[in-house]
Amino acid sequence: MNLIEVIKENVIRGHTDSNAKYPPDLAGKPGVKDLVQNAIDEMIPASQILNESLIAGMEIVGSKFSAGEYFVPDMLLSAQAMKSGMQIIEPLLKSEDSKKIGTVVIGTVKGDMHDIGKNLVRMMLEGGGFEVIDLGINTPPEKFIEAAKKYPDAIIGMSALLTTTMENMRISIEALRANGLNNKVIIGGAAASQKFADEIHADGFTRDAAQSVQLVKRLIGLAA
Amino acid sequence: MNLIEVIKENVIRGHTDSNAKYPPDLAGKPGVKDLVQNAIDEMIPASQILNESLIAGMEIVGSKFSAGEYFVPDMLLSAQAMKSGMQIIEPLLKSEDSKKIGTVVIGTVKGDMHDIGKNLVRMMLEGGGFEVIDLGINTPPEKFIEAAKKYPDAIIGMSALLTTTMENMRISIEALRANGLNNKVIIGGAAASQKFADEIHADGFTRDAAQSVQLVKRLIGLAA
Amino acid sequence: MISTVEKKLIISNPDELFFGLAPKPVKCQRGFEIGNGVVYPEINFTLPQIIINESTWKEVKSIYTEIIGEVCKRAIELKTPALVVEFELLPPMTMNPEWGAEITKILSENLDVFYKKSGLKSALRVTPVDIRDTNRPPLMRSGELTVNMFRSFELCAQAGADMLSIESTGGKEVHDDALVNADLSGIIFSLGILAVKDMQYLWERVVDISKNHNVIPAGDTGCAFANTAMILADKGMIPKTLAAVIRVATVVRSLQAYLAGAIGPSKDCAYEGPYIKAITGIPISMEGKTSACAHLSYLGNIASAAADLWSNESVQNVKLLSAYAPVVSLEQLIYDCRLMNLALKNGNEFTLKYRNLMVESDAGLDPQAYILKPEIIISLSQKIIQEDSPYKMTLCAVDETLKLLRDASDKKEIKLNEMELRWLDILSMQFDEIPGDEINLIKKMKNGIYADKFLPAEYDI
Amino acid sequence: MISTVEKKLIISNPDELFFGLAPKPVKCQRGFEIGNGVVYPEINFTLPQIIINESTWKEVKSIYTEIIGEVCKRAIELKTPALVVEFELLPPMTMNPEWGAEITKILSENLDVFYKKSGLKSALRVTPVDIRDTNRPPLMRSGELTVNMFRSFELCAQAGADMLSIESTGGKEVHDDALVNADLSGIIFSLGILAVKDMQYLWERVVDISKNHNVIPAGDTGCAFANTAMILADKGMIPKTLAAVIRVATVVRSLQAYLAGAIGPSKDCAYEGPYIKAITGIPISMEGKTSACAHLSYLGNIASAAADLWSNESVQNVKLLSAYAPVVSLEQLIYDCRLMNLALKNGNEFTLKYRNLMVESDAGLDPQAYILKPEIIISLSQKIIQEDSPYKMTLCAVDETLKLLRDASDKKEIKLNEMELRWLDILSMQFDEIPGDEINLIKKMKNGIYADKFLPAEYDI
Ligand code: B12
Ligand code: B12
Repeated sequence: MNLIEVIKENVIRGHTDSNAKYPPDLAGKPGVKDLVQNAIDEMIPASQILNESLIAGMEIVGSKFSAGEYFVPDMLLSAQAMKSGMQIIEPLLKSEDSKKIGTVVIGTVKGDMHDIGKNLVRMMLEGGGFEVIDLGINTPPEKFIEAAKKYPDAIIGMSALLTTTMENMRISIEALRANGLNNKVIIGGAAASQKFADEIHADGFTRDAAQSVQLVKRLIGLAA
Repeated sequence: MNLIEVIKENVIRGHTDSNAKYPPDLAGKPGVKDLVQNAIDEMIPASQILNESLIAGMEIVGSKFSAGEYFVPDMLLSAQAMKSGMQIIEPLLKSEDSKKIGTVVIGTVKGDMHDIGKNLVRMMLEGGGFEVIDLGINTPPEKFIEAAKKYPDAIIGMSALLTTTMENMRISIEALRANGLNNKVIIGGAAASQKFADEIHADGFTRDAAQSVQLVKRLIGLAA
Repeated sequence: MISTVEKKLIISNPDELFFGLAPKPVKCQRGFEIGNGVVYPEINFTLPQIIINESTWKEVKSIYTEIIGEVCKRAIELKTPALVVEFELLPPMTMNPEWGAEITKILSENLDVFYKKSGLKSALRVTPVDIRDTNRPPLMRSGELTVNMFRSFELCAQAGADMLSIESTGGKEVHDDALVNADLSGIIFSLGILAVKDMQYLWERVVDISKNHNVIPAGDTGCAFANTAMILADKGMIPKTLAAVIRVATVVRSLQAYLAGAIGPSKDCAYEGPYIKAITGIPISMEGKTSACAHLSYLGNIASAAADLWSNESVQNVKLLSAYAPVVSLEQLIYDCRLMNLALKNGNEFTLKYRNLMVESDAGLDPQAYILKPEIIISLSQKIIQEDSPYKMTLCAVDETLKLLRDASDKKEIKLNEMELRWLDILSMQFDEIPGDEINLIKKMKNGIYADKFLPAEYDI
Repeated sequence: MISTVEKKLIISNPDELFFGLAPKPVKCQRGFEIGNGVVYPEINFTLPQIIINESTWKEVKSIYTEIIGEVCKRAIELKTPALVVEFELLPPMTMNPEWGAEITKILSENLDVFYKKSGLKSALRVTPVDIRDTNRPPLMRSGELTVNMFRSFELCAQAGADMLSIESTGGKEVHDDALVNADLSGIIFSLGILAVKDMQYLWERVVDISKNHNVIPAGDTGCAFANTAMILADKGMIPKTLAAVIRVATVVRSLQAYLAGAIGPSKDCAYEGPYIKAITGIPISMEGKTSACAHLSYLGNIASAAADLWSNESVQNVKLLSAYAPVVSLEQLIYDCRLMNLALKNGNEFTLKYRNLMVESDAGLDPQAYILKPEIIISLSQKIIQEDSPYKMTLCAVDETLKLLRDASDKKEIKLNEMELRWLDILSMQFDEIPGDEINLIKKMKNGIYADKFLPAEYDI
């Protein structure tokens, strides 16, 4: 296995560096951080490391998760490992290479404090190469408006889990439109459904975090 | 007990005439038909018989049914007994006295064959003094339109029991309005609800037949 | 060819009438047998508020596709030993038989995929609507509606149905009125003559279609009669004793399907099922507390006492807090079945005790529950099958049930209020005047108050 | 005043841990006692899709009025021996305590009417929301939210609540992150230290309020921790073994309510309830298959094995084919209860066998079900209460559960897949590094990755 492959493997296994104890069988062995440094030392181009090791690794992690072969904590270990590599190559990458493929603003709507689902969506989108601005929980329409003004190209994601807060998605969308803001809006959360999305004129809905990446890519024209 | 009271009692007990076997304890005894004839012979005014015996009796029957003290077949027996009395006094009543207090057109909507509920509503309304035009089951919008044209003051009642036919109530109401017909519309049936009624701009809804009389009276301004 | 009924019950010991075991199990294509020691869930579902026409057809299909996918997923997660799915067509899907077949195909193909991919054993029951009842008086043997109803059976069988059922309505045009008038002569005419004749006509044909397409002719239900009565009785509109009498009377008309060659499992809403099981030995489907989504009931537990399939009757595809309603129902059914199946594994003695809990739970609280007690099922069935003609059997069913209920009330095994008792008297009086001979009742009815409700020629009378 | 736990279980024989009977029954105002030989339904309901504000408030009230009327009507029709109603406030109803009190009054008055008119025995549990969690890091002992939460208890108690409960969230601000990272040190810090301290603080006050208003301080639930874990595990997001470990760990924090003077019945969603029942003898509320409307579950039957109240957790007031969903749930609960209550009448031996069906139904299929086996509940509880501090008890709970699950997997009593086993290893490794001493973990956490998530002063640490 060449170094590129080894790094990718370590991303998949979620092994950050030689100090990391997980996964147990790799404890003590060099991890992503160490190996990326080696690769740089061996003059492998940073962009190649990024695409063929880090992103390629995370893609496999994502599909393992979707296939039920990984838990979220597995995915988080990999994301951490990836990040440790990113920190090394980032300064070396030309700015256009490192540019995110798009921006997503995400928040749980007013009155609603559930955020586990929303956080998973954020994580998945970040893993998929998006920059994600997280407005947190209990987000009033004004905050969505503010963010939409600041990121005019961003997709806006809203989450709601209560039957009594899902109307706040409608209200927030109406508020955006009333302010002349045309950002695409996607919604989710246990209370939402495609039917409800249609009803409140949201531009997209998905049942789970895994599908949200595809959805956002489709909305910005990156996927069919 | 005077004759007026005895007739009323016989309406309540559902005893038509001396040939009727029900209720068993009254078999062989004179019934409403016989007693009304006696009353006429005794020169009691027809309108008094109508109001104080027949209608008053049926009112009690209705409230017994609402209170769970009567079954539908009990009520039907009473209705029959009342009718037998009506047949005698009708020719004697001045036409304005016998005039119905209002007209209701009722039908189960297109695609739906459930009619037990609708029939009960009809029965209750008739008992309440309304003329009821029954369009039957599987009633297309055109039939409602036709009837609405014929009876411009009639309240129109629609019944639907299937989730897949309740939309036909909306469609029928829209068709009425599109034809410039402003008859008030009330709806019912297991699939309907007040919320749905509001949504499709129906003028009224009730959960059961007993309440439908009150509803219709309210809509024509006879009750609060 | 309609055979006549044996004079001996297949199950004649009340202690042998319990859930999960039927003397004549039914073998299904995708790897399992119904009535052979395990109770399986039978899941039903229907559309949410939507109109069915060309413009919504795509959405209708996608709803069914979604439901079947979710249902199978959860069935696998909960490791159900097998799953029966019922697809009850809605009227437009029978009037346009191609539509019903299209949905059948979607469901069947999905069941295939999950069987192959995940080993989920399953069977699909398809139930066209008896659309003959659309016009009154109905044409039962002619006309476009009849043609389309039979075509619907054909096309659904071709499209992947494993079992065919129907909630047939022959005689209902008289029964509806007779019911709200509590008129026993009309009820007996409807059930003992019209319904019987129509069942014989209809089921000979459904059995033929089933044979031609190698599917299971599963069975019918007295739903249009006895369940209508049950709902009305539960709402306090007619006497519960009357509803109980009608239930036992439907045994005879429903039995005709099995005499014509149907082999079960019977339809879930046929609460006369346990009688049929005792008489014929076929496995039955039942619904009770877990079908509260479809109708409230006083038979919640007793209904499961002899069930081989356990059903939720029907639920719209609406979203609850956890999941879509069909998934919720399925989960509940599976947990109910687990208890029954573990009881079966604990041996007969325990199973009986457990069954008796179900029986005791409800039997004393409602006459309709009372007539589902195993001893009563056996004793009434025994009497009914001694009679020679379906008409006589129906008379016997009514007579014996009336006596039984009076007896039970006297013995304080059930509590009947004054209204019920009054009607029990009236019904008995009515019964005494009903001709013992079929011909005479027919003659009377052809000229009586129901004369304009039904067409004698359509019943060949 | 928080008392310390006895070193002896109140129920120490697994065969004495079953449904309907608790050593310390709870007496209710409207004529019945919970835990005294009968299992009662606890019905829950919530609003359909609607926003709560001044303009919708009238409609909100009419929805609750309608629900309680329909529910009581059906409860009477089905002759339930008694009914417990839970009203879980929604956040705006706690933030505006008057609103929550207004609904409480509606419900309580209706229950009164039906008690007087029809003899329906009943009790009303009212559960304000732990709104302190609205801002992060949360203020647990100060600020407007805390004030309003306590006022909500006060006003609801005045308005007619019979019991007070809460799903309290102290420590959740750390737990949420620790959970998705499967980080046992964060989990133990959250449950064994933060949650415990907050429970002590909170429940001393709730007990005081209860005493002042003569209502029952009923209990709390580890919902915010263990049910969140359960849902995530059921969705395949975190290991089921982790969820099982967390469940047992919550026993210690939930126990604090009873040490502070709560007397039960515990909250339905507290699946740690059977542990609490064994340790304290108080009656418990549980939810299982009949709460599938609120969340799917792998604990459908086993959850009922020790239940004194049997709940549907929650359902929106949407219309199903039969009736509104709360009525449907109630009917199902009542039928479930009837079976349990008849089993109890059949004597201990049969009751045990029946309870064992419930246990066997699920215990082998999921680690979260496995830890609800009566023998395991008793043996783990026994070990936990030997420890001296809540922190040590929590460590013990985690340690013993990890060992137990490995053992169960080795003995093939549960089947853990490779992913689960891998995480079982990782969790054990993590556990070995957690300080045995509370002070050391606190020190570590004040400077660790969760340092910006919580405010030490709010927990007095
Ligand atoms: C965990 C939980 C909590 C935790 C929240 C922890 C947290 N930090 O989020 C706690 C215990 C604090 C809590 C509190 C409450 N809860 Co809560 N809670 C739940 C529970 C059990 C699970 C939710 C969850 O995390 N699911 C797992 C995640 C991964 O799934 P998800 O959120 O659906 O997200 C996925 C998708 O929906 C999608 N997605 C989500 N968001 C978005 C956004 C976009 C843009 C996209 C594309 C996709 C997407 O992707 C995600 C990943 O696949 C649910 C039950 C349930 N069945 O959902 C109840 C539930 C939602 N809660 C409920 C209630 C009532 C409450 C409380 C009011 C309880 C109380 N009386 O105290 C409070 C309200 C607090 C508030 N104001 O919001 C009810 C709601 C009833 C109703 N009327 O609607 C539920 C349904 C429980 C029930 N069955 O009764 N709750
Ligand atoms: C009896 C019945 C039948 C009988 C109908 C007999 C008849 N002549 O009406 C038969 C057996 C023929 C039948 C057939 C079918 N049925 Co059907 N039927 C029922 C049942 C069991 C009871 C209905 C009833 O009579 N209730 C008693 C009456 C008194 O109540 P009601 O109708 O609600 O009426 C009261 C009020 O609503 C109100 N009201 C009614 N109308 C109106 C109108 C106005 C203006 C007002 C103010 C008030 C009002 O007052 C009435 C008296 O208080 C229901 C179950 C249920 N839970 O409702 C299923 C039910 C409606 N049927 C159902 C189905 C699926 C069917 C079939 C498609 C079955 C099949 N596959 O063959 C066919 C469809 C036929 C058709 N095209 O319509 C489903 C509907 C599911 C869905 N998707 O919506 C139900 C819900 C059963 C179930 N749980 O699955 N059915």
